[in-house]
Amino acid sequence: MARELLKGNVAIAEAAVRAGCEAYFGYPITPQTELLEYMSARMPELGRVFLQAESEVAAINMVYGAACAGVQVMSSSSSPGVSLMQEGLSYIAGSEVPCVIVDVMRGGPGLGNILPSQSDYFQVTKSAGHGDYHPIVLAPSSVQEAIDFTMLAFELSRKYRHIVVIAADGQIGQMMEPAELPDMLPYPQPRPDWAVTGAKGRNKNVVTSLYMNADEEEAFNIRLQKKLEVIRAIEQRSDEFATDDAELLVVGYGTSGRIAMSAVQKKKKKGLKVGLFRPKTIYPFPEKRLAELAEQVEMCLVVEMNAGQMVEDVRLAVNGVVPVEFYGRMGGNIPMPDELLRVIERYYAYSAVLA
Amino acid sequence: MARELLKGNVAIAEAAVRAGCEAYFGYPITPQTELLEYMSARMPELGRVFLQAESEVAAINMVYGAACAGVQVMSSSSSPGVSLMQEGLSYIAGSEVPCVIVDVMRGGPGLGNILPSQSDYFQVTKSAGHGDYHPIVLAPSSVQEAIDFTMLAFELSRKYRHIVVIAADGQIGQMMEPAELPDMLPYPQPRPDWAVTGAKGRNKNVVTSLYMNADEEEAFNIRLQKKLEVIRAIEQRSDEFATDDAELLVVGYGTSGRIAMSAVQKKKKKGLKVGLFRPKTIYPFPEKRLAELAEQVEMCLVVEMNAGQMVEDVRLAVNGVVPVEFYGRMGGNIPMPDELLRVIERYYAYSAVLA
Amino acid sequence: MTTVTIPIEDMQLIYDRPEALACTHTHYCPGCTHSIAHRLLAEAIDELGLREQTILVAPVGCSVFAYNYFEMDGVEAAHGRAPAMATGIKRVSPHNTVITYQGDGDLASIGIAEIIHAAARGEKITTIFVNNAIYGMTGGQMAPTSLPHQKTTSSPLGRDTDLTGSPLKISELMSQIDGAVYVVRRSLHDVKHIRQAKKAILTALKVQQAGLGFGIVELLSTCPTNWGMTPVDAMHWVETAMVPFFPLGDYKIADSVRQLE
Amino acid sequence: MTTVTIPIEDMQLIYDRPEALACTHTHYCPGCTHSIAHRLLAEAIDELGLREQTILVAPVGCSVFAYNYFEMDGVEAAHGRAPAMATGIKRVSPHNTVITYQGDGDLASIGIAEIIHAAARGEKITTIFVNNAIYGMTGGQMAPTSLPHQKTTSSPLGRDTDLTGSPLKISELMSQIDGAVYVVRRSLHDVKHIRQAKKAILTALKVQQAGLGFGIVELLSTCPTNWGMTPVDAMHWVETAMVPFFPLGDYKIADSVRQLE
Amino acid sequence: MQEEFVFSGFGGQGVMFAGQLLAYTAMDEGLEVTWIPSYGPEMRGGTAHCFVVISDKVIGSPLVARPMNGIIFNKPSFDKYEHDIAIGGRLVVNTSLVPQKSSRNDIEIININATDIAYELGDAKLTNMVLLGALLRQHSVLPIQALERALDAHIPKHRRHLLEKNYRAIERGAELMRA
Amino acid sequence: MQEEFVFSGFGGQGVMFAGQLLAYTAMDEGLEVTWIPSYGPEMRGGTAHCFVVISDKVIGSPLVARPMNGIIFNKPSFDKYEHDIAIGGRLVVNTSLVPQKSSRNDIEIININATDIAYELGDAKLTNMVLLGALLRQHSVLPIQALERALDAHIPKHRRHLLEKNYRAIERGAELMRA
Amino acid sequence: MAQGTIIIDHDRCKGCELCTTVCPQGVIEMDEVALNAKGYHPAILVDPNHHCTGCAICSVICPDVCITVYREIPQPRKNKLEEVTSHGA
Amino acid sequence: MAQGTIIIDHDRCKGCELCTTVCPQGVIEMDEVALNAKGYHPAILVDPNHHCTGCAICSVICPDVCITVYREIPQPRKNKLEEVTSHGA
Ligand SMILES: Cc1ncc(C[n+]2csc(CCOP(=O)(O)OP(=O)(O)O)c2C)c(N)n1
Ligand SMILES: Cc1ncc(C[n+]2csc(CCOP(=O)(O)OP(=O)(O)O)c2C)c(N)n1
Ligand code: SF4
Ligand code: SF4
Ligand code: SF4
Ligand code: SF4
Ligand code: SF4
Ligand code: SF4
Ligand SMILES: [Mg+2]
Ligand SMILES: [Mg+2]
Repeated sequence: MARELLKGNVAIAEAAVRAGCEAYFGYPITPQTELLEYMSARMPELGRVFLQAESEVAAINMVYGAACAGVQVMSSSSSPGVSLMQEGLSYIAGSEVPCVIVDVMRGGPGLGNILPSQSDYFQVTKSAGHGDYHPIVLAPSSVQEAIDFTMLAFELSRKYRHIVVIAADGQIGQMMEPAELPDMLPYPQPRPDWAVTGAKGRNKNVVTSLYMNADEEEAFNIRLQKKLEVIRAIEQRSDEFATDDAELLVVGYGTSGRIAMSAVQKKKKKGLKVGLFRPKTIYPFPEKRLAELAEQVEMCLVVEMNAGQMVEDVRLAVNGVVPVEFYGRMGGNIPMPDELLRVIERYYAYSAVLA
Repeated sequence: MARELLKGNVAIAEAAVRAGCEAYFGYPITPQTELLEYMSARMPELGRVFLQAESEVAAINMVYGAACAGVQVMSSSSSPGVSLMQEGLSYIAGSEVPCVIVDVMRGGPGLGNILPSQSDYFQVTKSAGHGDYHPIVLAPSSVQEAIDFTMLAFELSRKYRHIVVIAADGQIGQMMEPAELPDMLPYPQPRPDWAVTGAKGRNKNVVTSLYMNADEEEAFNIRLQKKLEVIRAIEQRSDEFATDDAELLVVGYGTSGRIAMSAVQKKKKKGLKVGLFRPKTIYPFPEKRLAELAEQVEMCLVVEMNAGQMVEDVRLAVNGVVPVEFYGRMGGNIPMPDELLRVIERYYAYSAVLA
Repeated sequence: MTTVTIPIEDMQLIYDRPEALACTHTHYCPGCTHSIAHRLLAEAIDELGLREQTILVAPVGCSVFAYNYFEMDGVEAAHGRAPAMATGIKRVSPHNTVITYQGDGDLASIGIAEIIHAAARGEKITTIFVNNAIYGMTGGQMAPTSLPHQKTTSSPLGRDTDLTGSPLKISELMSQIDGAVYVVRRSLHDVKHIRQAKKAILTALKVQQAGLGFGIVELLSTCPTNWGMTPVDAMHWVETAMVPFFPLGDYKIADSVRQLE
Repeated sequence: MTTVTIPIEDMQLIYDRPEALACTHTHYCPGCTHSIAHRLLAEAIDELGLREQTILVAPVGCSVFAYNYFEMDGVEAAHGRAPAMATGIKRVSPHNTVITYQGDGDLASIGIAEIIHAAARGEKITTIFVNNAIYGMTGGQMAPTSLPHQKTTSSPLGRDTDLTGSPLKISELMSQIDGAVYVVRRSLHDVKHIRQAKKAILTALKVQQAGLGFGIVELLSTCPTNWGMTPVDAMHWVETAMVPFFPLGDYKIADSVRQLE
Repeated sequence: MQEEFVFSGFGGQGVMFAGQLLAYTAMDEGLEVTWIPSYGPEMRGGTAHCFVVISDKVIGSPLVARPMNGIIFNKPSFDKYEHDIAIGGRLVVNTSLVPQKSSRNDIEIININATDIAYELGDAKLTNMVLLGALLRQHSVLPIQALERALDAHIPKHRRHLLEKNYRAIERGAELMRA
Repeated sequence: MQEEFVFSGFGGQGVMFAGQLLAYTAMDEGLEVTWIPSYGPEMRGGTAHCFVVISDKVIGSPLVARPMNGIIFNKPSFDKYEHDIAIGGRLVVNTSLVPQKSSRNDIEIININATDIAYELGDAKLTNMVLLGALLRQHSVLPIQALERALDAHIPKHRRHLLEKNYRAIERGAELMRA
Repeated sequence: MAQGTIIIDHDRCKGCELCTTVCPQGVIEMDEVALNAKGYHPAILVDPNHHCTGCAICSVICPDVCITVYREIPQPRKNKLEEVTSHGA
Repeated sequence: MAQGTIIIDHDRCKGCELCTTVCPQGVIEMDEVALNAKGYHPAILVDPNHHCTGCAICSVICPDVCITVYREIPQPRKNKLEEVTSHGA
């Protein structure tokens, strides 16, 4: 396959199509809109379902319905829209039906602005609505990863009957980069046997998140937690660079991880012992590998486009073994490589004192 | 004032009235409904505003409007309804207007059931919608505390122009206990000068969460974070029992904290060195005091009515100094004191090994 | 139970529970017409032979367990969102019959956006709308359909129309929407009206089978428990208080539907 | 700029910007009739002397910055929720004049529940509804009010009414709601219609002043940018394509309002 | 001192009020008390339960897995709670609506045909008072006079005219125990 | 090697497409490249900017605080970006719409009355191609032939008939530099 | 009049009394004494003189689908019966 | 006809051309050459023969409120003027 110059939003959309997405429901919101627009042309062309919902609340409940019917389904939005999806997401999790949600995060809180941000980290990794669960959350840092993670998202959502969120940010959504798209997967997949398709020749299927009885609800929750344990055990993914001799370990994901990478590369060239740890799954957070690395380094420096959210997961993983420092930009501002160079230098000096 | 036998939901409602709540907007949902019903009779009686909204989405946006107009305003709901409020809450935080929200948490995820739970801990303490902020969150463990925290909630919300959430659970909402109500505070309070009241004889006031420019949005966010820093510095509240010589420190809040307390008391009597730490504010989490205690004890045991949410804040506060273990019940099940006694014994044995 | 001259074996079975209705006992209160609406729906589904292709979308409300009471596939929607969920199902499974069953709090209050837009899109689904002028499940709060001066647990002095407006009339509203092709209001307060309701449900399902557009059958219904009445008085209240306010009738029968009938 | 025989100082000022309109430049595209709607609203507010008591609720849509363009107190609502926010304000400040200004995506799509319920409650607020048959701000996606076959960035082959239904007609819908006492549709496509629109806005504000109930003025409007037309062609398109579909007129004028006029 | 009570019966039998009245009595006597309904899946018309805990210290949990006392209004409640009562505890059984006898011999069983007596007194709704009378007669955790004072103080206004009848029901319950 | 470019002008001047064309050219030449719009507060009709980064290695940040190259279509863009260009970088200025001269002497200034030339060529929309021609003539980061190949490969179908005109505009821009 | 009868599922009956108000023959009454397992006084057929016509009206109104209706098999007039059935079912 | 004139705020004008299509006297044109700071060709009054009547129609349609309208102070016929004003404003 040849490399094409693709916009992140479009790349995710086309990757979803190739992964076998049968239905898309969404509502326009910047900086995600091209994804919906692309789907509005592409899905009908292939005889698949595209529908612009009246709101994000409706969109997520349409997704819920289609997921109950057993198809691969997707929606996309940006921060305020994702807030509106919280109840629906919780129902989907509570019913254990699979779906893929793309959050192209923007500046907040409130209406905020349409610029890149990572301030939905808590919202998507910690709960996504009420109740005890976590979606699987993938954080791409390039258009190519956006494509790869979209393919992976559908696979994981099917495998675990679980929500997979692709947490991108405005920059990933809006930028164009050369990338390669995979081949179209076999389509359509057969409907799973738990799906509601009409009780023809079998007992009826019911998909619900309602367990009036505490013991039943608890049993369900225990099952859900066990599933999350499995996910934590085998789905942690991360990337790293120059971690072997690193004294200062920079930790970043998505756009901030990518920019941190280029700053770290530059510093590394200059002989500084800095390394980069880039979570690709932010739930499950790649705590195992980070805990190992924490034993080797003197300090962690977390870089985010928010006020400090993943830093909590880093601290939990590091568990006090080394200090964890934070550098963040907010409001749509993206840390520039030069700026990060200075920040890294500063903390490197620090970590040297600790070494 | 004499002690009255009061239901938690009703006690919160009457306390809000006495704190000077001028307007209530809400939508029925079990196990919170008595609060709304009480307000539907009480507020009009006093010439104040009660309105049943068409949904929780509408309710929170009515709250938002009334808050912009500068009055003390409140809503209440339970988990799924609070999920629907996430976008509105984020707007309120992004506009820095004060309000009080009561979440009488129930079993989830999804529709779940109407039994007590603490599974909104993440949802209310970590973000409450997109964007970088945390509401102030108070977790009462008795009807009396529900009253006291309601009074405090209005005070803090005014002081910081911030959202204050009272995170109760179905048990606090539904139980009756003797409690004392405070006197009625002076009413109404004058409208603050930032409020929209008509631009008569002054420049116009605008309340918005929109900052299209990244630098302005970042400046706003920095201000917001500074405010949260102040809140973290001076508003951490907790209660403790027998912590002076404790080897095993049990940590619980709200109903689980209360039940833990009675288990700890029993064990203490039997000579076990167990203590209890009960956060009253769950945001800001009382990390300072807990960090101190962590230096004294051998182990922490966190008890929650969820799959383990506050335990992350405990781990962050303890920062690896001692092991942090977790015991949780889910789905509307409440840990029984006897059950906790056994759990405490087990972990006590453990912690003795560590000592 | 009774002595008959003709032994039962020699008699003809005139009425027995419909196949589409599950044998479980329901949690509905005595005399609650939710149960009647369930039965009518089951009968209509049986008569059209749709049981094995139907997917029922249950609402949040007293009928939250509806999926337990039918021998059909079912899902549980979030409060008010049944039409959106049904849309998701119908779009990916156009050959299934998709039905939402919703109360007045669910449909007329929190879910008004979803029902209007499902109708506006001409979504090929059927909605059974059980209007009992109150929030049954949560203990009797005011609904948008509560009558003026009706006492509820959230309008303890009676609904004050100055503060909360007049009841929302859903059939009237839906009839304004192009995509809604079958909009009728019926009542469950007596045998005659129950039979009419049944016929309307049959038609509504046929409309879906023919793919003509969105259909909704509003059923005036009782909530003896929260109205604080006996079931018999509740039936009477529907007739004397609700029907005058919510006139029964055909609010919209598109030409395509007429041809069907 | 021009040579006049009579010096300007000796002339009478016939038209100048209204006081309620802020002097800032707007971000609206050339020829966008949002700007006209703003001006009319400002003029009406000036004429009724309401500037110092009005609170404007701006929507999410191209008019998101509306509060910057008026010399009045203002707030920024979440997308579609302006009527709920306005309700919150009006209930605690009944003596203020509260106005929501909303686009068709905002009001007819995501916010349909809030506008219907504000109307149903007879909320004493005024809504200026700018219907340009498209989502302007997000770059031209289909709105519930987009015309059949209209090409938008989310209906690239033209709106397919089989899949997405026919346009939602808001004035028609609102007229069915008891609490809405003044429901009219006007257009901004030429001078005559602009003047009629202005009159309607004046009446709507008077309705609020008199506390009669909910009032809404729908304004057919242009989005030259996303329609891909010149402003002049866009005006023409309103006249020739939109007006036939969204007939102008008075959809509801309650008796109380007639007495007012 | 801590005593736990579970009240259980059909909705409409006055189960909740019986529990609340006991709670009021305890409060008025200066004790700590909690009352909590068990608002389970059942709708109206189903079964109603509530728990009351009385103590002279701060109460840890208003819910108890194994309460000391059960006040059982009907058969389903009997089935549900018979085996939950703590060893050494007691079960007050409304034999009017509970056909079977308890098989437990590690608790005290107090049988009383409360609904029949209530009918005799002219109102089936008095069942709850008969049961309370019987309970407090057999188990003097609170004086019956205190119960009656609490009734006087906390009976809803629109029920005030039934006060005398209620007293009589309480006394009948107590008397039958004496007998 | 890494080169950054900011393109800035009014909406409708072809600013975005100019950047994309450069990006396509780089990709087709086997380089790494990123293109990102600066989708700021401005609505349509306001100002349009985009950033292009070309590199022979993986690109860290598609946004750059101080780009090496600025392609400036109008006055507001000149005001906005004149001082952002990195020392030693260059500024291509459309003098048709930028009255003033740059005061910077630490960068190369390439003045060209691109809109006038575009008008001469019969279409003001060719401004972007004139500017690109001038840029690549002065700064041979990519061959002009590659740009023309990319144009051929990636011009939207409905614009294909304008291909020749576009070539001419690119060449005119380049020629004027030669002169 | 044809002769019919009904069987009421006593355990399912919730004692709502609706059937008693609609039976044209007045042959359904509430059992004032017995309580079923749900705690309700169930409806009972009290039809010593075989007045029940099997008209099925009671089953149309019974919310809890407790009533099964039977009717004698008509010898000659089959049509009329079918008409009734199709209304009543 | 009264004599009038208008002042167009060129910096505010977005060149939408709407005013040019409505002026009954045809005295507004677009400046084909000049661009204002916003990048638009603004409208200009081209009225050498003083045809502008100050009817204010242009100001009714101008979205950007760029047009201020003046009219000679009428000596005798004040009423008529007021009528026009109240329409036009
Ligand atoms: C988001 C959300 N809000 C509120 C509730 C609580 N709730 C459950 S049912 C119900 C109202 C039901 O009333 P209606 O739809 O009229 O049904 P009925 O019970 O009368 O049949 C409400 C408000 C909920 N479950 N979810
Ligand atoms: C919850 C949410 N969803 C989506 C958006 C994105 N959004 C902003 S404006 C808009 C549509 C505006 O269209 P309309 O209301 O018709 O106003 P116009 O721009 O046409 O005047 C949308 C979808 C948002 N800001 N918030
Ligand atoms: S509460 Fe009302 S609606 Fe619900 S089951 Fe009982 S009677 Fe029916
Ligand atoms: S995009 Fe459309 S609606 Fe928005 S300002 Fe431009 S022309 Fe007006
Ligand atoms: S079948 Fe007819 S006659 Fe027989 S009991 Fe029922 S209603 Fe009465
Ligand atoms: S109608 Fe049915 S439930 Fe009601 S009393 Fe008769 S048999 Fe029982
Ligand atoms: S005032 Fe009237 S005549 Fe004068 S320029 Fe304007 S429209 Fe033309
Ligand atoms: S109508 Fe106004 S903005 Fe448009 S061209 Fe004329 S003066 Fe300029
Ligand atoms: Mg209802
Ligand atoms: Mg629009």
